[in-house]
Amino acid sequence: MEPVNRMRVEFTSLPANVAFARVAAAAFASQLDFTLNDLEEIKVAVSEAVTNAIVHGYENSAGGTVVLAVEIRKNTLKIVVEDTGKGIEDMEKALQPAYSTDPERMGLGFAFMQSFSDSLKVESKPNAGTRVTMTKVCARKASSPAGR
Amino acid sequence: MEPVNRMRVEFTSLPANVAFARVAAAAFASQLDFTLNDLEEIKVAVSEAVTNAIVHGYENSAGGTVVLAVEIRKNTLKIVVEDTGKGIEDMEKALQPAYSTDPERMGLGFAFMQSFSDSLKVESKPNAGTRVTMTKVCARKASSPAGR
Amino acid sequence: MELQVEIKGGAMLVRLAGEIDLAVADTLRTSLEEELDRNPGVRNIVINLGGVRYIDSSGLGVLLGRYRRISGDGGRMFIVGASPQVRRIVEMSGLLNIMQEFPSEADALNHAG
Amino acid sequence: MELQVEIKGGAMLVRLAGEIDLAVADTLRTSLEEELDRNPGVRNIVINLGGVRYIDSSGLGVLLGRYRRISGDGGRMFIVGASPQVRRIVEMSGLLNIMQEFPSEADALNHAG
Ligand SMILES: Nc1ncnc2c1ncn2[C@@H]1O[C@H](COP(=O)(O)OP(=O)(O)O)[C@@H](O)[C@H]1O
Ligand SMILES: Nc1ncnc2c1ncn2[C@@H]1O[C@H](COP(=O)(O)OP(=O)(O)O)[C@@H](O)[C@H]1O
Repeated sequence: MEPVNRMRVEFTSLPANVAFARVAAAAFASQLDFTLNDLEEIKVAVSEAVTNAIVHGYENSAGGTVVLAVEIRKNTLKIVVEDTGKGIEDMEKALQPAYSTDPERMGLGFAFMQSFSDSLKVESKPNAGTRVTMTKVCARKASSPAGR
Repeated sequence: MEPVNRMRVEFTSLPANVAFARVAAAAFASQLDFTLNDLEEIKVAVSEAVTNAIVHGYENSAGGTVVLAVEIRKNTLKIVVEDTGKGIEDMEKALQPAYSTDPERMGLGFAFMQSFSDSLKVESKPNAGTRVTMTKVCARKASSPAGR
Repeated sequence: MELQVEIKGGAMLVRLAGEIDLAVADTLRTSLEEELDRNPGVRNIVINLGGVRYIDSSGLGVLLGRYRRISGDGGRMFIVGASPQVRRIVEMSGLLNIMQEFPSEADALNHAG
Repeated sequence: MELQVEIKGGAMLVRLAGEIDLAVADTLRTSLEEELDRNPGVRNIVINLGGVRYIDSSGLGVLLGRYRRISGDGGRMFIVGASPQVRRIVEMSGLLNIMQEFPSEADALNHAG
């Protein structure tokens, strides 16, 4: 059996929880021997995905629940951010840098997620929700699970 | 409707996750205007409860899941730590300071949880699990949810 | 987030600190818009990011929006004090293509004032 | 966690740093036991908590266990360098009733060596 360490957190779709989500993800990720720079990138990638869930998925209403699931398997971190909000109509456009359906936003969320992870997968269904999956490999050898 | 901000995180019963849990709880709690000393106390209280779930509830096996749920309602923080492990046989003894069923431990977990929270409730059923509920009131006026 | 605004001749000096994300984007946007409304003489903006520990696209979007407002009248935006990590995000966003970076507030104000 | 051990005459000086919780309790316990096994001349232990940012009952339990081992032969344990927050936890645990606190490593070693 391959040992896997998992966490899954659900939280209210409030802007103040973006900071909570990135700190939680980075605290969990720090069990691998990531560099400080890697941890910063993880924070930004998680913030962008969670921000999208709140702003686009739930259209800034505080009535939704965002899910952040993080998994460590060997030296690979897997991050999933999920909402059950309005979903993405045109996936191809959404993934283009500088494209946004909101004139006040930059359209760089997915570009940052892509740059800061080793793989990015976006699944979405209009009126059902969106799931973003990112992986990031830790280049340095992982310390033992108890070793920090 | 009273606005409530909630998070609920489930994670593998691994010792390395004790640090993750206390950081996550403190990051969420920091949306209230707690002092640094209060946040330290919250960290210790959460660590003790999560440690108990891992060490006693799941008897150090990594096959269990620990739940940490935190809720902010006005200026009150509510923390719940739950396991579905072996449960507490003798609650009265368990809550006594310096009592431990493990000779290597100090028996101070519940004493710390009590000192560092405003209320502590322990519910347990042998072979079903244990739920610890703590509350802590933030003395300073809460900042607005978006105001940090 | 902490925000300090000073008017220096034709320039507005904005000192930002803390974490600039979705939670503070609205507050920051509104504050900057109000300052620009109150000070119609402002042509250029200098943003000092010296105290910023974290920024992401929500924060950068607020800066870009204010740049758009002043650039309509020929105004420019200048950036100083970004830490290496913040600078990297700003650079990746493309903002450094339209906003010049200076080593110090004084240098930036020399060009902006 | 970081751990440094030095033998100074009849005393073992243990410098601890980082976060001392369940994740490192076993490692810490085993290391200290091995050092005591290897150095039968050690009578007293000085614990320098200067670098400790966090400790809870899992960490304090390891210290208490080693105290029990040496106190059987009349040995004592001394504590130095605890930050105010760490000191508060140590005090609440009752360990300060059985372990004397000193302002510096040198002072403690003077009594322990
Ligand atoms: N979770 C989501 N739910 C619904 N739509 C989304 C979601 N995430 C992204 N989108 C859509 O994809 C577009 C591009 O996203 P992104 O690159 O992050 O830029 P931005 O957030 O700045 O608009 C968004 O403008 C939005 O229309
Ligand atoms: N989650 C739990 N599941 C089962 N037993 C528990 C749990 N939490 C506490 N206990 C029991 O209560 C006792 C006292 O707990 P505590 O005061 O935290 O001291 P310690 O953890 O040092 O033993 C434990 O020794 C254990 O027998």
